[in-house]
Amino acid sequence: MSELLVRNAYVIDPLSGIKGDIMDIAIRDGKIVEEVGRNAEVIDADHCLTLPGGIDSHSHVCGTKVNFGRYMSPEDMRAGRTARKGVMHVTSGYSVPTTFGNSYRYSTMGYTTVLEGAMAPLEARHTHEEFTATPHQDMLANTLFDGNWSIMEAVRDRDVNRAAAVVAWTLSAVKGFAIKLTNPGGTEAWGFGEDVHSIRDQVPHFGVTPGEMIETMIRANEILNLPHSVHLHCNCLGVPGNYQTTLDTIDLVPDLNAKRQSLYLTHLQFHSYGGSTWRDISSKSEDIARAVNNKSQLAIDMGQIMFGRTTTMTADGPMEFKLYMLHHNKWSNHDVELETGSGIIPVYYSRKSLVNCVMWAIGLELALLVKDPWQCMLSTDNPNGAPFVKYPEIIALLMSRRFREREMALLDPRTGHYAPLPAIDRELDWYEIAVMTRAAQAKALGISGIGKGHLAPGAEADVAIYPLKPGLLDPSTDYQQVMAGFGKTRYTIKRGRVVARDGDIIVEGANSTIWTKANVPPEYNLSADPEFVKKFEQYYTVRMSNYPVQDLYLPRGVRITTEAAL
Amino acid sequence: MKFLLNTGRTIKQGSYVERKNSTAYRQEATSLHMHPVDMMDLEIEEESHVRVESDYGVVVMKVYPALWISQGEVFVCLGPYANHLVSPETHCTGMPDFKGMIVQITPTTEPLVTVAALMEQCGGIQYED
Amino acid sequence: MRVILQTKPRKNPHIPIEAEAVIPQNFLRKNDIRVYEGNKERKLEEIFYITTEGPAVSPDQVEIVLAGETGTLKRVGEYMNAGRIVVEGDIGMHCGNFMSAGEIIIRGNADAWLGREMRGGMIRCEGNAGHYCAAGYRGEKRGMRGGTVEVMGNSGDFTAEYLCGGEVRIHGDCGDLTGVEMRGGTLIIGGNCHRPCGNMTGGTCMIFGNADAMLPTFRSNGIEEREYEGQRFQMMVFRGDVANRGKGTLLIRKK
Amino acid sequence: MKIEDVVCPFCGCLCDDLVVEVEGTRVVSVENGCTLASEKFMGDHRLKSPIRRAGKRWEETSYNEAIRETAEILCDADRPLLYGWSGTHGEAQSIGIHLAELLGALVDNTSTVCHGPSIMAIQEVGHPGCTLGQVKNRADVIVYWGTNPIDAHPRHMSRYTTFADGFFLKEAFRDRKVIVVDVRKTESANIADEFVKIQPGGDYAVLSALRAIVMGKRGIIPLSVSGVSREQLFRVAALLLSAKFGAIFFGLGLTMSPGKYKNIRNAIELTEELNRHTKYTISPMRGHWNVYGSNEVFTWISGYPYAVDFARGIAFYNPGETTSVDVLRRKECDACLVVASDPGAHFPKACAEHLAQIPTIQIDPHTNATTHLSRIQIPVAVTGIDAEGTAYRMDGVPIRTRMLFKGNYPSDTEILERLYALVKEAKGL
Repeated sequence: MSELLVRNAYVIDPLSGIKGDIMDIAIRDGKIVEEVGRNAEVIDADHCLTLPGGIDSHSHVCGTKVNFGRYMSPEDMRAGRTARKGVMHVTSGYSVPTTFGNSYRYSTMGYTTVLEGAMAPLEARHTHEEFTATPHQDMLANTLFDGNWSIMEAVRDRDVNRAAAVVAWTLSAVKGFAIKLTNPGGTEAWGFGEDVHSIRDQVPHFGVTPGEMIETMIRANEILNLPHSVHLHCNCLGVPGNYQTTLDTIDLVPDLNAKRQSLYLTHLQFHSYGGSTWRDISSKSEDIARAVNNKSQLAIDMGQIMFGRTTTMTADGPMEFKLYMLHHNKWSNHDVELETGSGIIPVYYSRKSLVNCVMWAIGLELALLVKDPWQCMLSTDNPNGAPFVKYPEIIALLMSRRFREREMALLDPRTGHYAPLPAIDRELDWYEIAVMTRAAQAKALGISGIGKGHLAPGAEADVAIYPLKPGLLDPSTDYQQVMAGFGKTRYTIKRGRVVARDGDIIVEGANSTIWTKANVPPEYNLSADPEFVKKFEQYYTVRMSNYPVQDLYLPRGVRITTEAAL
Repeated sequence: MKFLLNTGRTIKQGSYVERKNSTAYRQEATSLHMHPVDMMDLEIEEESHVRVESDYGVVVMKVYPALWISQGEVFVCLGPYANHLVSPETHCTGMPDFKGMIVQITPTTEPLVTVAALMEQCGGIQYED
Repeated sequence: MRVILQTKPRKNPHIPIEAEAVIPQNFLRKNDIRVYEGNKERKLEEIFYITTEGPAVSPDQVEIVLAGETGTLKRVGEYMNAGRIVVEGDIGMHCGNFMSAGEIIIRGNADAWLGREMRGGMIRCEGNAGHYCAAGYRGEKRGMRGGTVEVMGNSGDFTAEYLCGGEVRIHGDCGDLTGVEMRGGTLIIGGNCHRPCGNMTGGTCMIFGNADAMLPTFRSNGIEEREYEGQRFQMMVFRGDVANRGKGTLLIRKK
Repeated sequence: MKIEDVVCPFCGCLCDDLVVEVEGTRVVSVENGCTLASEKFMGDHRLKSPIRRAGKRWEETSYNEAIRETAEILCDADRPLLYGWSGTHGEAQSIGIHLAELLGALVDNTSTVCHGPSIMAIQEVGHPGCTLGQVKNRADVIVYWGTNPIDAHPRHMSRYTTFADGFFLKEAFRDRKVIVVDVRKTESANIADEFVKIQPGGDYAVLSALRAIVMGKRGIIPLSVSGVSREQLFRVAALLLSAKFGAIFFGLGLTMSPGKYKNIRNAIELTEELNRHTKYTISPMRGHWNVYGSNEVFTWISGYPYAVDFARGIAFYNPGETTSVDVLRRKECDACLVVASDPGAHFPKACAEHLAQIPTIQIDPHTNATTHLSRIQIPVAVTGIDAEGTAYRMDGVPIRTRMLFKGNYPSDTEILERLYALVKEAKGL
């Protein structure tokens, strides 16, 4: 039995309704408990800001395309290199660091749970191998269904139950967590070099539209009672004028779940553009935020961009090719048979580029204009908008109008003409930041029930103690301190053990991988469905028996089991 | 006569690759394929032994006629014999010039050597199991 | 100030010494300079006999002289920003990486990546240079951006790969794929080279010897006159590389 | 006992539909596999026990003793090289890289003499690729450039390309056009719709010419480029552009020829150009069954796919400087651990000579050319036969190889874990 007592902590725990009380946190064997014995190890938090461990609900850190981002970028690896030291393995890389680099940097920032935003089922084993090499965070994998042939056939046949069965079989086979749709239909069209341009376009050869796919999947998701909702990367990412597609998508969303949103819209910054070309691109954050404010069954994340060098990577293959034709630097693409695709290019977001300045403003505007912080999560779509190490700077920008003004002064002076940011006074407070970086994620992902994102007794003892004393700081003016404080915890506690202290990694770590299994009635078990089996053997290039990810790839797997309403 | 030596994989070389010390592997890895017209110029028959020499080494190989190769070029499968002739220069790319070496070929009566003997020439000690 | 570094005999002279610390700005005040021999960290005095003559108040008054078995010293002059380095013999790889000012004189030959990603200053190599002379790094789109590299002898393959700015002068011959991926700057070759300027998108390359195996994707663009070492020559002008929307200029001496 | 859906551990095709019959600790038959697969599964030429060199003679030794001596040699070295890795499973590769971190060693895999140049090209311009099923289901134009799949990847054409029926191509062989480009008329060239014979070393120029033609700059093309007539170049470009989905596969004909990675870069840029007109992908024909896995594992741990130097504690990568052939040629390294590969056979003579000079230790199931150059050899189980683990197919699809029977040999993972533990102890960690 190991016991730990964190004393004199300034705790904000939104899911427990704690908004800044000085209190003690008792930990026994990796869980929060009511109290511990007198022999417990003691950490004096000294009135510092203490939050549940951070949760990133949309990040790209593990798997085929992330690793290809590393593989193709030795120049990126020259940054962020650290030597082996104590329990720390070597790290390399800035925008696409090595798995250990990602893990240690997240730990230093107080993050203890990370969701990988896009896992191709056929290559799931790879994602799980990298999860194992990301020792400090509990990991979850969004599983891609955007170009899944069986799904599109079910949608075409208006058979939502069949779609649910495909999802259940796939998540269980690949140990995935939730449904991810990336440019639904578009990745299949990209198989022949095409794309879809609205939610009403026909997907070539399959006779379905993205809108029909999204609607069906939202319903299938609820039939399966999955913890998270459908996680959607809308069509038309990065296209001027795409806000209309986003609004059309929002119109589709029914209200099907009382506990959480019915649809999660990811990196919405990239989907909130007005105008018709790169020359007249403008912010439509007000329209988008209004739609979100009017629909409580939505949750979004920002997809903030930050200036500097990064690498973009997404399952949205056609979008990356368009981006490549603008940048003409280097381009990788990886289509995955019967399922999805992906693309990677390096980018540099420049303060000299008006387009980039407007993009930067839109992300912040979304966070400031969406009224309820539970609906808007902080993210950069790491590393697409920026590497996650920029989160502290984003927090500081959201908490300080002055910091925003100072930054705006460095941008293309026309930015204010195309984006409403200068007119927004709102400054977020500590509580709102706590919601947007952990509590809202836990709620949206549906993992608060397994002890994530809060500090109530029974919860996982994932705790971040930042060198920030809310009583003594005014974030509006002391934004530099806010930034530094969120960049490096005094203590990051993972499952009851201190894993990082003042930026040093002191424990090797062993994470868990959280996945979902929806139990379906036998008639919906696709392993025994002759039609499904036949098509699998005909069109895939691996045998069906070699497809599922074996349990041994999840040495600390945590299964969430649900019962499908089929 | 000077030739341009090309190397590559062959199915036989692949088949015996886990048995490098076998006769079958040696047979394949010392087979040098040459255009019949070049063989006539050298006045050699099928299965004649030739001495193949580059700036980096010398090996004995056995000649086989091949119509799929151009005159002035010869082909040997990838392996220790061909590599005995290869320059370790990589042009700072890490990759030696495995394809496109200039070699001098002359008829000989010298015997083929075993892989073990070839490695002993490199300073090793033969292991026999 | 003049610092003379004479190599000491080593147990295994084939193991390279990583000596990026050997730059003028480090000798002003630092007395604990470390280098690496394989995976072992060494004090400078373990590798060299060190003689220091005279004072200096700024790095531009520092001259480092390297003597002895210097051909395995790597990364000498990396990030150098002032002063002077004179190598009495050969120098190892990556001499003058990222250097931004000052000068390096090499009396012997230089190994590969001489002046890699150089930003400014001057390197003069009196012998031959290896491959990737004045070139870039793996995956990085820009190679040398400024300064001058002059090689009195020959240089190897991929000379001035990804050249973006500055001037590279090779008085002897260059190897294969000289000036490949050139984007800017000037490359002047006194002797011959092979397959020059593949995929170039900018900059100017002048060849006063022969260009063997010219690529098929350069467009002939008349004749111009250019001067090299006091003589004027008729040059055939080419624009390319057309395979890559090339706006580069390649001039080859007319025979 | 017959085992179905067995994964073949020979080439990068990683066929997973073999049926293998096992009796005790022996494979007695292989169905569905190519010749290479049968030879691999049926092969029975294992080294029986660890061996070590004593002066000019060889003697048997124990696993404990062999591993202990190996750890000592590696700890004593100032510039150790850990080479190979492509013939083993990912879990072992992973320990290997951590071992290199701990030792401050150079660690390199067989890409260095295979598709290393392809990786270097990808690092310059990226890689428009796909999984093999995309090709099978969609491709109507297939190009094999500098590769001879019939010999090197015998089932590539029947499983994934030319002869494989797919969703959009019900009669594959009739509906697909095949272009083969090579310096010699290989078996694969014999079944091509268009065979392009290039003069050795001429690939770069031909690729440049094709790029220019695809961009509409036909006028610049001379009558002949590296032995290929202008008419044929025009015909090939038209054929390439006629595709709805084109797939280019390339091999050592590009990576090993003059220009090395610049050839591949040119091929990738041709592919990118073709994508402005229709859909194209390009893929290297990876040789060893798990060489791509070694690149993947190396990358997620160190950031680089091969040729990683940990001498300074941090990871450093620079092919030409940190690649095995160069390091051996310059006689830099003073000890070498070879795992699951045979540099004695596949490196130039000068490299073999240096391996013989320094203490070289080999971990491999079979005696091979490197055996004679080594001081110690430790036999292990063959992954895919009597050991299991993760492998990555040439297109990046990870598949778990199977253990068909429990044999008498430890796996690479077991040996490396013991070695790692000893080195860790010696370093006081």
